[in-house]
Amino acid sequence: MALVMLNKPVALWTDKELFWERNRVVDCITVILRTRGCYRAQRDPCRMCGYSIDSDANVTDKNLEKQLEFVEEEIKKRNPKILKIFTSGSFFDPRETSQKIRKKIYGMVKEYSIEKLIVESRPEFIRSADPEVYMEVGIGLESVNDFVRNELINKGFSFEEYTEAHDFLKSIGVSVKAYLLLKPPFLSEKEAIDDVLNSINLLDREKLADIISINPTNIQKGTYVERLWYKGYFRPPWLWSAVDVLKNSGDTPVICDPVAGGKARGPHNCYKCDGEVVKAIKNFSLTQNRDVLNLYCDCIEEWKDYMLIERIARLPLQL
Amino acid sequence: MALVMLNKPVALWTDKELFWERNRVVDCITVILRTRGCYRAQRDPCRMCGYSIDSDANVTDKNLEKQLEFVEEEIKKRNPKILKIFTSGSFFDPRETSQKIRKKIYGMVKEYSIEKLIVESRPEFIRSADPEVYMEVGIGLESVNDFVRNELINKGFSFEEYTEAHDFLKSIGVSVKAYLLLKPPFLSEKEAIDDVLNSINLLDREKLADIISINPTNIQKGTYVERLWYKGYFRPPWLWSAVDVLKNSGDTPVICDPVAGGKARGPHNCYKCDGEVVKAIKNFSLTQNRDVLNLYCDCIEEWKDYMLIERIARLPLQL
Amino acid sequence: MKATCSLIKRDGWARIAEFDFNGEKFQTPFVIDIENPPEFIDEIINLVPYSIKELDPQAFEKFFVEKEFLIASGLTAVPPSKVVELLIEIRQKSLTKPMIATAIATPQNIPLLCYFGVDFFDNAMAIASAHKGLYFHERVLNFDSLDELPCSCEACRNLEGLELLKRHNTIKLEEQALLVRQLIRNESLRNHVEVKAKTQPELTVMLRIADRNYDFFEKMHSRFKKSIVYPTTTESFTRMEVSYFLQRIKEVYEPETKVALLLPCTAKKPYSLSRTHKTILSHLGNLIKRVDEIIISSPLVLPREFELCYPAMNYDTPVTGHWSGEEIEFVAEHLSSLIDSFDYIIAHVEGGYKEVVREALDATGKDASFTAENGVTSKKSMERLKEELKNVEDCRKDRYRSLFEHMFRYQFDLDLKSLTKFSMNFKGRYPNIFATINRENALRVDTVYGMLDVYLPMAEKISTYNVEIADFEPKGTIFSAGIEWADEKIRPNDVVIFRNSEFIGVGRALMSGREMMESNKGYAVSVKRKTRIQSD
Amino acid sequence: MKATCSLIKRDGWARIAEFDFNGEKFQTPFVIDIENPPEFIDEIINLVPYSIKELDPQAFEKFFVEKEFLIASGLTAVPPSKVVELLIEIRQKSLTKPMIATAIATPQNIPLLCYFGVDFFDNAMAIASAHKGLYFHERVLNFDSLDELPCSCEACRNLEGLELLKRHNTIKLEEQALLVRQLIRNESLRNHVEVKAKTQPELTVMLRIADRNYDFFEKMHSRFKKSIVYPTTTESFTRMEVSYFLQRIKEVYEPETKVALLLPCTAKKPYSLSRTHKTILSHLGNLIKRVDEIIISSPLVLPREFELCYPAMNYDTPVTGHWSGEEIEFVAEHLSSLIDSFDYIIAHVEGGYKEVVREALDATGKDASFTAENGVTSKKSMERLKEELKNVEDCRKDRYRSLFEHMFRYQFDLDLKSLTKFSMNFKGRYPNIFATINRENALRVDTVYGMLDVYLPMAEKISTYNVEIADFEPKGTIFSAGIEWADEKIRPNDVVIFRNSEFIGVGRALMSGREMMESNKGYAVSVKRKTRIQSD
Repeated sequence: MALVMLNKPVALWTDKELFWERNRVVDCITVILRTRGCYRAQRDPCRMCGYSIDSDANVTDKNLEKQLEFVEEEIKKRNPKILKIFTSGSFFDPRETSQKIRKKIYGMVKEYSIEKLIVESRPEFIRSADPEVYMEVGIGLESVNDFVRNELINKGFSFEEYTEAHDFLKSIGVSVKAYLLLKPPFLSEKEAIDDVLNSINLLDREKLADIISINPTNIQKGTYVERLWYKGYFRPPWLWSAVDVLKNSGDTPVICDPVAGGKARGPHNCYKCDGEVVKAIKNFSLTQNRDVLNLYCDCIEEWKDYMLIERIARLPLQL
Repeated sequence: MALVMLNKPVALWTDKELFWERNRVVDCITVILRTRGCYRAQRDPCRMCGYSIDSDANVTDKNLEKQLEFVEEEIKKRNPKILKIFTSGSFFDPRETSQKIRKKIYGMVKEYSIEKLIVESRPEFIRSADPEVYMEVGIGLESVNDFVRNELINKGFSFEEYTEAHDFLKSIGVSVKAYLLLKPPFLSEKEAIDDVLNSINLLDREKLADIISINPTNIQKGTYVERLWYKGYFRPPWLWSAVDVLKNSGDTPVICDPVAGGKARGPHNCYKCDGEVVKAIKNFSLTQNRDVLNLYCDCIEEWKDYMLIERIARLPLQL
Repeated sequence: MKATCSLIKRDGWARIAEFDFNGEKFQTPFVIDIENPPEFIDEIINLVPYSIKELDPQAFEKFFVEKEFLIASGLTAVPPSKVVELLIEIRQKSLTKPMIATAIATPQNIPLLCYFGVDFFDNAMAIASAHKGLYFHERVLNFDSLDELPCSCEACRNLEGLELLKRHNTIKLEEQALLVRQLIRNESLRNHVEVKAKTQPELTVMLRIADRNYDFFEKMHSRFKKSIVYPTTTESFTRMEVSYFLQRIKEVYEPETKVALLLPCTAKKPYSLSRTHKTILSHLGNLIKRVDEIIISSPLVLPREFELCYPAMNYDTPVTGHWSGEEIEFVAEHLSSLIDSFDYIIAHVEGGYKEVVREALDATGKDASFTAENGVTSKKSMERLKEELKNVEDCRKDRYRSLFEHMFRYQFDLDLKSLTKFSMNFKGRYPNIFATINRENALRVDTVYGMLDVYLPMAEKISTYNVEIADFEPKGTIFSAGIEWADEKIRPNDVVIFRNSEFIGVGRALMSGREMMESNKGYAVSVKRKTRIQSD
Repeated sequence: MKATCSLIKRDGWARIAEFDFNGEKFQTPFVIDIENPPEFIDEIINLVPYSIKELDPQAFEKFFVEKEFLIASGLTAVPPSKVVELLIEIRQKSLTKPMIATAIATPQNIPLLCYFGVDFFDNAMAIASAHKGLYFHERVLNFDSLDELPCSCEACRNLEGLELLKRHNTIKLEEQALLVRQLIRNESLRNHVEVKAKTQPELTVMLRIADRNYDFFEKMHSRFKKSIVYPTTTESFTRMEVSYFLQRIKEVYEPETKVALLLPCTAKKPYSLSRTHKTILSHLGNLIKRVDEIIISSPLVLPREFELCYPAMNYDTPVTGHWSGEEIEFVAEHLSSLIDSFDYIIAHVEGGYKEVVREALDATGKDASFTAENGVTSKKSMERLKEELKNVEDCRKDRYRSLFEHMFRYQFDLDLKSLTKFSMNFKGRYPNIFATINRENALRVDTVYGMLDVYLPMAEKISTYNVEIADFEPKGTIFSAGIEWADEKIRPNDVVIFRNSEFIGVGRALMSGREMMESNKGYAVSVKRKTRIQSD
């Protein structure tokens, strides 16, 4: 890999984002930094996670500084209210982003009057943050159910670890975003919906997240889930399942950005209505307005039956 | 064949018979004389006729006289009111029963005060009779339809020949019995019924017979019909068909003696009800009482459908 | 939830059984409606499909839990050969547990799956197909392309669109399951399986591979049946009815002479009552006793002694006059082992039969004289055959005795001669013949099943195919609960000898011997005759 | 009574046609209810059954009258081989007259009878069977032995006893007729016929004998179809789709080199897009142009040039890895004639394929080198193959050109090279490829039908498969009434060139050429494209 690649973020884009605390939609820059990546990715990865493809063991702080320069240029141009920094791993894992780099980022946020910094981390690394920066930390909880999270997904942390991290963050005024996985391997469509709703319910009831982000499983290269999918043992969830989850969520804001939505490797319905449904889901994520989810397509009937079928079949029927 | 056979009648039996002119049932002796047989039998036989088996080209008047001696003994013993003399051919064909033999028979009738002599003949031989003997001549008309009689049965005489013979016989005070064949080859069950009813109707309307005898086709050895039957192209008529015909006859007395009734080679129904139905047909033949024909068996439904089936199938369906 | 299984009727691994789940009863083969599932549905749901075993044995180990049901799931994701392997593996886990094949049933594959011992199905595939516009019928049709519906089921007459399709497809599954049930009752499922296997290449493959699993299918194979074998296809040659028979006659055949007479088969069964064989036999008179007769047919080839033995009495081959290369090869191979012990062969055959014989002679290095010309019953043929037999050493084979001895050995693996010490006589009109001892009936040829029926005086002498029952008076049917021990050799339909301290009797097995011991409910033996044991 | 026939769709001799009898219309295949017969019933009734001909030719002569219907009656009284003979004899009397097979229809035999061109049936057998307690289903069942009815038709749900049986049996016939109609529409009747023939030995015999009547079936054989061939049974080897193809490629194959490279088939079609062939082809690069490729499959074997030609694109064989003796023999025989003109053979095959090649080599006396080991795409195999090819004389076969030339010769019996004077170019992404002349499309591979589609500039040059039509502007469908003359070679589905004084165009034949001329009504040609003739 050429050095020059290590000096550029994996990706960077501008987007609209719900500033849920203020109930308005603002400009947001999302950056995916190329870091050394999640420490579990090589040894014992999560079954659906293919992010290791965006990381590189050779990344040094030097490289990251270069990447941040690139980000800074963009910030200057776009003047976002929100900055999202993702690392294909944990922001707080010093092996990925050192104390030094994190400080640099906090500095940038302050310098450019960015109102909110959003990062992601596994809970075991969450021990500190800059109290002067308004932050939101996303944690890949996936499910409140330890069996689902650890046996099916292979996440490797307990719900208790999550709640401890959550409580710590709240104690220092940091918001917590919980990621939930819609359709881990081996759960059928309906079981997956139920699992997510169960998670939402608990998080909502116990106020264990400020915002919840639903991730419908998509088929990432080189993952276990991809093998399942290739051999006919997995179908990404229906978009209707995401809609169903969003419709039945609680008071906690719930957002969802269906990666690869409407594609074979992403959550999809019949491919005819997918565009519209993805748009509605995104719209809901910005507005939290349930009305936008009142959608219909003939394939909704198929989805309903699909839930029955996959329950007993334990795999998608390919016809 | 041993000479002794030529000196005995083929068969002789005593029976009850309807003396229709007097409306009573009387004793009757039936004799089948072994003669040279019907002149058509060898050359160009009727398709259902197997009587040639009972005739012999070597029979002489001497033999016939011996046969009549045998008959005479029986008459002495039984003292019948009616004598039936059958020849497996034509009584009036001099090649079968010469003038001399016939005279001998007339003499016997007179001598033993037999009240009625019944004989059979093809019409072309009917030219004379003994005015002192009360006679009934049976003619194998088979059908009033020339096509049926000549094309299907191969009888070889026209309806006109029949009516001429009839008129002659009536003119000399002889009664005429018309034989009708129920189910010639190639007619389906229903067509056969219709043909017989059509014949009865005409004979009745035009008063062209004193009595009608229905002969349901039976499978006789060595016949064309036997070949058809063996290869699956013919089924003897149902007894229900005979019943149907009898029920729908006119004023002219109609009798029927179903030869081999209830057997595979004779008219039959389902073999379960056959005994009862044959009995009823015989009973009707003696009494002309239609009430005895009110019979039922499950197979009557099958017979009704069989008529539809054979109409289109042109052969019986073997299952 | 506990399931109890009562066997009602078997045809190989396929069975009609009544399963009781906490009081709710289901007769198999049964199709579960997933839109309206029975309470036991949870017993069928597992986290991972069984077939994940292939892709990820660890996930299987971890997440697949054995339940009250034997669950054959995920079969659509693996190739046909693997499906066969998994079905056999799963079915062998238990003789009594209900087995389900999930999300796979179509009207085409239900018969074959039942043949492997699957009891339960669901309508998942039927519903999924409905959503794809597929209309189940003898072939799968495209609903949108149908001008008229070739079906008069209630769905097709009363419903529309998707509801019609879902219901119709489900009905077609249920009909097929009911049809299979009927064919199990008739002991004729295999004929239907062979036909349905022709509808799809994958099913053909599955059936062909299935037939390589002799040991599995033999365990439940009825050696004697009341049904007819229709060998209309290649797979008919490898079906158990044929394989077992050809294998078994080789094991028990003991010719008495040194010369084999080969004769062609006839459409009429038994062969010896056919016009052809009657002509030949009556022409030869006592000469026939100098040789051992072997009848060549396709796919069967058998010594005369077995002509009343299932399925020799019970098959109907399509005859075009042309023998295919495969037929010739197959029959010749089996003929070869039958003629191996003979010194000389007289082959009274023509046409394709002759080719079979030639190939068998090549394989065995034997000599033969061919005696038929212009028809096996032509004057010339008959004369040549007679001449040939006159040159053979005299011998006085007793036809009935030999037949009973062979059928007895075939059936019970015992030597009738030594058991009866040569005291047997024979009576009856062929093929309904009896063996008697001291004027009492001992054995009878049961021409319906193509086997020997046993009378009580003989029963006592038979040490194999025995069943020990608890101490009760057996009547009508003996249930498996009453069985203490059963010979593992017993297969459904076998004649068995049952005993307890008071009674001895003869019955027809309705299960395999192992099954009699393993199952707690269900019909095990149907009693034919019995008597109180004489205490001396 | 006069019947007029309008053809709607053919699949071989089987057809959907609309018959009009004095205004009453019937679409075939149609089952007449004899309890409620149509008015034309008298046209079906004859005094004697047709088959009496065998027993008594005179009676037949005298009493059998030709009517509006072709009447195949009395078939139940003659053996299967005779039934085939009579059906073919009767069907050939007229292409347009309706044909009925009386008193024989069962759900089992309807497909096969339609395959012979029978249009009408009746329910005589259904009713007779009902009276014998026989219940029609995929197998004929004994009504009294049924615990539950495996059917949900209106009769089974609403009637009882005899009425139920009669109605149910009739419904099963009607369903089968409707199913056949659908399969005709799908051009896939034969698959179904092969399956149903397996239900009864007599039907198997009939089908086997039918296949010996190549000339009869060829007259209506669609050379190109949109349906898939499933060769699941022995009879699949003798079906027209296979026989015609194997015969035809021999007639038109013109290899360009002296070396044949034999390759195994693949499940994916066309073969060259399979992983295996792609690997081999890309590995060999231009070397492949030095040889002519021949692909070995079962039951097909074909030069690469025909891999897009029906049914090479449209078959799905059951693959167990085991080749039967018959398969090897069959394929080897056809391979032999294909390799006959080559000097040398390179056989890049293993397993059963190798046996096929060995047998073909034996038959032709040719030499071959076998290059495959441990898989045809193993490193060793590929290297050996490459080495072998390097020794072959250089040559530059143009794959597309050769393919178009062969398919054109196969389809039109004309030499594309001389017709186009070498002016052709090629474009498109395989298999959707085009031949162009002066940058205009001339030909296109129609992968649905496995044939060449023709564009107007090319149409003018094609002198075979022509149809002359009356002077009207052809639109949508040309009816047979509008046809003045048609090439007798034309078969249903053929691409035809139609012309009149003003127009020329390309269409798809829906009838045979002879039929176009003989029939007065019905769909004859479906217009694909047309143009006004340029008057110069």
